[in-house]
Amino acid sequence: MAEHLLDVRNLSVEFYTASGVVKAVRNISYHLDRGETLAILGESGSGKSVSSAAIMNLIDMPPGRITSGEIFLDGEDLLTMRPDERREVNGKRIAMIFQDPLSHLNPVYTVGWQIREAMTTHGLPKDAADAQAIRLLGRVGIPDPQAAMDKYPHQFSGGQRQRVMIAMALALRPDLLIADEPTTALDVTVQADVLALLKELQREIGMGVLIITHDLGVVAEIADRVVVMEKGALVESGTVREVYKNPKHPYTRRLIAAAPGKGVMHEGETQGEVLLSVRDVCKNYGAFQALKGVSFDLMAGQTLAIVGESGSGKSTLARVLLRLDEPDSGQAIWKGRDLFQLSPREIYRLRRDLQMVFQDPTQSLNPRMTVFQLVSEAWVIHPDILPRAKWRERVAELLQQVGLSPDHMRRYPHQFSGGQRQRIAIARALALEPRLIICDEAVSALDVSVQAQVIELLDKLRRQTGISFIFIAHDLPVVRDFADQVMVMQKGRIVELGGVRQIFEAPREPYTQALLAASLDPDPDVQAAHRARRA
Amino acid sequence: MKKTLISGALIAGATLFSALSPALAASGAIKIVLPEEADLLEPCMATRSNIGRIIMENVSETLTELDVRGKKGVMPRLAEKWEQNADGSWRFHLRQGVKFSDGTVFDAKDVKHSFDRVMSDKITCEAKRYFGGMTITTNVVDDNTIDIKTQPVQPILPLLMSLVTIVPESTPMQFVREPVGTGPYKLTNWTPGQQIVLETREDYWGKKPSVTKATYLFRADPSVRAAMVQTGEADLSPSISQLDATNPKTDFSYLDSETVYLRIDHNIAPLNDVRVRKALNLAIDRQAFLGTLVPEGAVLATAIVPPTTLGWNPDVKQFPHDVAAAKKLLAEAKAAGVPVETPITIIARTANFPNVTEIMEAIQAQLQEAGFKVELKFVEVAEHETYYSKPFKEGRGPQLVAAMHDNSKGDPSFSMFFKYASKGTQSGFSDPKVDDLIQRASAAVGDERARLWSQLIAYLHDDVVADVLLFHMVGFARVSEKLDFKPTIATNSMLQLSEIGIR
Amino acid sequence: MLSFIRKRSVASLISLVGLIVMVFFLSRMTGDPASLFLPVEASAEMKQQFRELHGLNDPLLVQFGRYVGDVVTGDLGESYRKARPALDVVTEAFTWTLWLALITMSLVTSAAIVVGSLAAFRSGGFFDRIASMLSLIGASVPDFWLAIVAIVLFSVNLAWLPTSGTGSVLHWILPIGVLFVRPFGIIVQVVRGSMISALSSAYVKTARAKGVRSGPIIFIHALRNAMLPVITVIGDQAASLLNGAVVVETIFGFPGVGKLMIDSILQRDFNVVLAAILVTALAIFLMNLLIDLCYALLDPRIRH
Amino acid sequence: MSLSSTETDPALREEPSLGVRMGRMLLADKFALVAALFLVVMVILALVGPAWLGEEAVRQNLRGRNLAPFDWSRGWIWCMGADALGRPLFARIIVATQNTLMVAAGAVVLSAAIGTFLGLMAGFSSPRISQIIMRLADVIMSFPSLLIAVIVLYLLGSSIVNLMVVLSITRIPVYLRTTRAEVLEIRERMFVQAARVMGASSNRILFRHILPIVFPTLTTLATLDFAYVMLAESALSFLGIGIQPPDITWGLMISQGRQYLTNAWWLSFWPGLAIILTTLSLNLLSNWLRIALDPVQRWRLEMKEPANG
Repeated sequence: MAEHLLDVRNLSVEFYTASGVVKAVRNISYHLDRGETLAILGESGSGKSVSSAAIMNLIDMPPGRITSGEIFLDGEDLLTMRPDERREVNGKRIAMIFQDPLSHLNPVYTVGWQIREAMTTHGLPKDAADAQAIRLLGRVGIPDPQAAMDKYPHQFSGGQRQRVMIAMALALRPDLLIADEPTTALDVTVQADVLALLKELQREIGMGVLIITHDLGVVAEIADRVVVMEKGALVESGTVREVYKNPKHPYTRRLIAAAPGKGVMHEGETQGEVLLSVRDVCKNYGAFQALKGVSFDLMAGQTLAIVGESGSGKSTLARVLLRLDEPDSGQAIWKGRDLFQLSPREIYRLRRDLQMVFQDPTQSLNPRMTVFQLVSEAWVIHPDILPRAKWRERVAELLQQVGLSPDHMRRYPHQFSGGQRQRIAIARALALEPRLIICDEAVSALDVSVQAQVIELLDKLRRQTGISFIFIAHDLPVVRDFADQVMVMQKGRIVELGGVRQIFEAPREPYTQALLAASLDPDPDVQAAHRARRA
Repeated sequence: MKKTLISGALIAGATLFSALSPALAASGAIKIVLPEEADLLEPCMATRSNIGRIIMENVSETLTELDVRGKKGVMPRLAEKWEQNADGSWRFHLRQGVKFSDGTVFDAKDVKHSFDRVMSDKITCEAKRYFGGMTITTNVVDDNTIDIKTQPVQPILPLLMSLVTIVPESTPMQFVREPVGTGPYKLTNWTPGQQIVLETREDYWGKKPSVTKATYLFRADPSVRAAMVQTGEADLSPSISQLDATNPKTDFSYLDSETVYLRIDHNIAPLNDVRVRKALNLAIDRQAFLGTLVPEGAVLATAIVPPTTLGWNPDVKQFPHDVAAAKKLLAEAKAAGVPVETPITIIARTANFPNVTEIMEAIQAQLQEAGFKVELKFVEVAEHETYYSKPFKEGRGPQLVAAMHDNSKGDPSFSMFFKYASKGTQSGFSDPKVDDLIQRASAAVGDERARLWSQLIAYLHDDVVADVLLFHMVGFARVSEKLDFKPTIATNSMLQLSEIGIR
Repeated sequence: MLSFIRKRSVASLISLVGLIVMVFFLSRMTGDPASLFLPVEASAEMKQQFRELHGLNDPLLVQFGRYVGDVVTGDLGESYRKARPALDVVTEAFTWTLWLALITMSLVTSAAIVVGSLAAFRSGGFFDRIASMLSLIGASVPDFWLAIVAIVLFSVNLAWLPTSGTGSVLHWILPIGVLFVRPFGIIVQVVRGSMISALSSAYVKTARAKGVRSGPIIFIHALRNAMLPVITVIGDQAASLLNGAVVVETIFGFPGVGKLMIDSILQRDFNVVLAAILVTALAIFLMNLLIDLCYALLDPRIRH
Repeated sequence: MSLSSTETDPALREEPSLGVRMGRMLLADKFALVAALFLVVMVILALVGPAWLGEEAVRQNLRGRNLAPFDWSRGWIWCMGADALGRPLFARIIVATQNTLMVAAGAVVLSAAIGTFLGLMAGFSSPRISQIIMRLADVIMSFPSLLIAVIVLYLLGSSIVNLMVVLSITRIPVYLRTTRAEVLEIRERMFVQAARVMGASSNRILFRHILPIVFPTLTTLATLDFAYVMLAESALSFLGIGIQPPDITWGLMISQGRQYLTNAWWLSFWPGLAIILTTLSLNLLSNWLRIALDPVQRWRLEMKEPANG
């Protein structure tokens, strides 16, 4: 049997947690060769990152424990190495990049220092390391690498930071690169660039790449082979095409089915009563212009999707409309009154009509309140909605409406999964019986399969109750099956506003087209075609 | 003691030339550790102990001096002799050939200036308090003679002159920090907070002392002071704790002229009743304190002045400890309608004297046993003063103020007026007979004076039952074995370096 | 940066003025310096004369007006008891305190950082347990108790060190040693806590992935990040030392500002109290400014 | 919602109630367990001590002063020896527990309450009010605690309550600054925004949403402060402006026994030990609490199998 670059055999890892021992990874095996890219696909809690942590010796013991298995790198078992030998492997032969480059770069040292350290740790002299670091920064596309050396991580944008991470990882031309969700936090256009860079560098160095992701699109874009993990077990493996076209395991099938952008699009009717009419809203933060004159109309019972990358002003717009921030100028007519002119007393009444669902339910639900308290707080604040005696009944009703069991009332948020938490947040918004709910990236933090469910729920609510939605997202495919109107924003301006079908099928503006092109399609063939077109 | 003295002299003598001549005793530098730093070295403040201990008779001298070691009474110092003139004024004949440390010659004008300074209203000299109620005129007869006239006539003026330090005429009418005097030492270094150094003067008029240089150090903690002498960091600590005084070779106890007593406020019932005051006295087991909370050598007090004072009355006997009698008196008073149930508050000052808390707690317990209702309250120095001195607060309850009074001057007049006269600032009562006796005794001389003071002391103790007198305290000094020094009743307020010998 | 310093200075000036006003009036409500300066037997006239001489008979507002007028011209008044300018008295004492605080805090900081970091690295381990326990005990021992035991042991019984006072380097060892204990205990705890979270942070994971050794991970990667909360606590501890280590100064006869302050408070030597508070408050303000600069130095995110 | 439905929910049974979990976590940490037991004993002694041994604690016996400890012939009450007035130290320590804990707890609670309230205000209200409060904190910080002690005790008289006031004033800035810093961070969190979107008033946000989050930090701080306050009280007694007899606290006992340190060490040793043990227990407990309340660290206490080391 030919020796693989990386060969993970029968690896099992346990963690001690509050509710006993969790088998994070159960008896998994996979291998990877030089020049090859293997993707580990899985949702949160699947254990997809655990094996890579074991390879890098990053598992804290305790609470973690490797109970069985071997990890061979070029035929040498990493798990039986002496600590100093093992340390020599890290950085030199295996390197790693992480999901969130901001927190993974040391905030108090310059990037130059950090890249240099990767080399001097393994014996390179300082000036040689410096020269190499500058070259690397240039190679990964950082403008003015010489000056960048003396900058700190927070002075770069998200995409640049990931490039810095890549430069640092590739400093010693490792044999194996592990990339743990390397593009998850990035804008779609940036994501495409970073993945392209990775591919390029892989060709250049000839290393094996192990990419860990939850995103089928990323797999389709970059990987040769894929292994699918669910709840610590490896459920399927094969080439990317094989797995996508012919998934064998039901979980894989579910995952592929849940990928957004395949349902029926709304027709995007523009008739009906205007619920909210926004005119020329501007908002500045100091010298930074977050909103530069935004105008649109929202019809009752419709869904308006606002799509834009970071810095587009989409979240600022939401905050301004909810009067969490004060606009500098402009109007928002709601029921014949300008929202921006309302007194505090009137705003209090407005809250009943205008609600919001936040991006991250983990953070938007007070961790010290039970579900009952969270949902019923609305009636504490607005006592005239519902008499206290009926609270329990109504909470149960709302929970059922969002697909939860009434039994969940006495639990705390941390006892739920991410998707369930977002349902609680929606139930809370519904408690006030609003006419408009603004969803700010309400599904971005959720797993793909859960995203689909939540969007489905929102759509159902709209149909049943006639609530209008403003749905904010950074990615176009997510809104495809849900929106009536789509508004694309960039740098505080509306780039394009139109019916959903028009935006997806006949985008007029180059930026909209670029956004669509940058979105990764889960189908490897489609994605290959995209790549070909780009090149 | 005498034997060691001689052998000490022998050893010292052997290293020099002759074993017999006392003039050739060893000389050298010593270090003295005191509890409290002098914040000023102002001669006219030298009656305050923390200042006087350093400069009194070392740097600044007085016209007369009280003999505290023998019984010679008032002795000459800068005045060679004195007599009372016909008009009641006093004439002092000054010593000649005396120079101040700044080189100027000492004469009668300096004495006059010193007096003017003390009495001036431009500075507040402490020595002024000894001349309260007197008008003083000084008259320079010639360079070496001065007449001092007081109104009314002051029979103990020569004694009072032991309290007035003489400064040169050039001294300004404000506090000075570098005292100039005629004494055997001059101030050579003062680093505030750290040390004060005195060194001998070449041109001193008197006998050359054996201590050539004295460095004063200041440590608030008594056990640190004791440790310093033990480790050789200091040679003398005039006050250490009784608990640390365990080495008979170095540690001496001495009657230190401090008298501890409970001042009774006679104005408030039930303390206005003599039976109650007697009962208070009878209820306290003074003897039990000796050797326990109060050092063995302390003396039970029958007067506010120590036994070495003029007119001290040996016939006055302290109250016995008799709980039954106390209870009986209380019952009588109660029967007569005296509100003996009213709680009485003992007010004491924290860290006033060693073991003050324990002693007061014990007294409280003893009084309670006799049937008194007693509360105990400890206050800091400023607050204590408001209870101790007039004007007293209106609407106060019955109070006993625990206080300590110091009189090492040999005459009761320094105590009696303040503590017992109707107008005395710390007096808790008003009695015409007491006022009369104080006035007459203050004006009397000789045996008559002693007789009148004796009479007053007996009357206060037995008839008025003015207060609860407790103890004449003893202090403990630790003296390095290389020094020849025995503390006296005056050591608290004055520490003459010339009295210290070196072995 | 300059505007930051200016802003802080204005804010501190406001605090300082508030402090002085409060101390001025409150302290004058607590008793009469005349009866403390003069013996109990002194007559009412003498006390009156003393108050007259020091302007204590005037209405409080007049006294305050005069004080403010003097302070503006740089005169902090004279000590009643010492007949010297209060500022001289205070600066003399404060120099000692400053050195004491400086040396003690440098030693405490370096020792606590090493011990706390090592304890955090193997948190729950043997060294951690021992270090935590000892630092906790250290932090709960009364300092006067420690001081006297130290004197008995090191000066009297072993005769290694002088009991007290100033003069040589040896004289500093016991006071510093005693002052060392409590801040050390506290700072070790903070370093440990801060380091535990720094060591579990993402960038430490990156460093481990780079193959960096434990030493640099602890003392280069984690420590600098962990220092921010530690510096705050160091500042608090240093401030309490600057306010005077009263107990230690009293026992060791160390001529610092703490002893001066308590003596002046008990003697109602108001000018010295005010001057001492002014000087220490200024020092604490400067130190806080220094700490803010340290923040900026340590953390570039604050700098920009 | 009925109780039975709770019991039928399997997920709920996995996650027991907070009390039970805390109990289990306490059992898992032997040090914290011992500390908690010690503190419970102390609290009980504080409650019953004065009634139980109040008389023995003040009965003087000048003939039996400074009796050495471990003299079993005279009865258990003399096991720690006697003080300078011949009173049994064991009884006095137990009787003093009440005052000591009352002063410490009172001062800590008072300063924590005031400091937290001001901190919430400073963190949440307008910059102007925030500035005023922060300047106030600065003033208190640079106000020498001894001067506060002298002023308060002179103006209000020396008593346990006033001592509590003195000690708490000096500690207010600690809570104030900590709370403010936390509030500034928490007020930006999503759930606070969510509450605002629902129309919650500032008071509701402050006391219902922010305060519970700050609370664990404050608890930790308060436990640590407990030791500080006990020692500060002792130092005040040492300087003669703290608690005064006939009231007793451990701090006063230490400072009274100080002069006997070389002849009768037990006078100040036992109360010193009481302070050290109480402090130690509180610290151990607060360390435990910090872990127990932190979801990231909690595994240390909830591991089913003990890890090595």
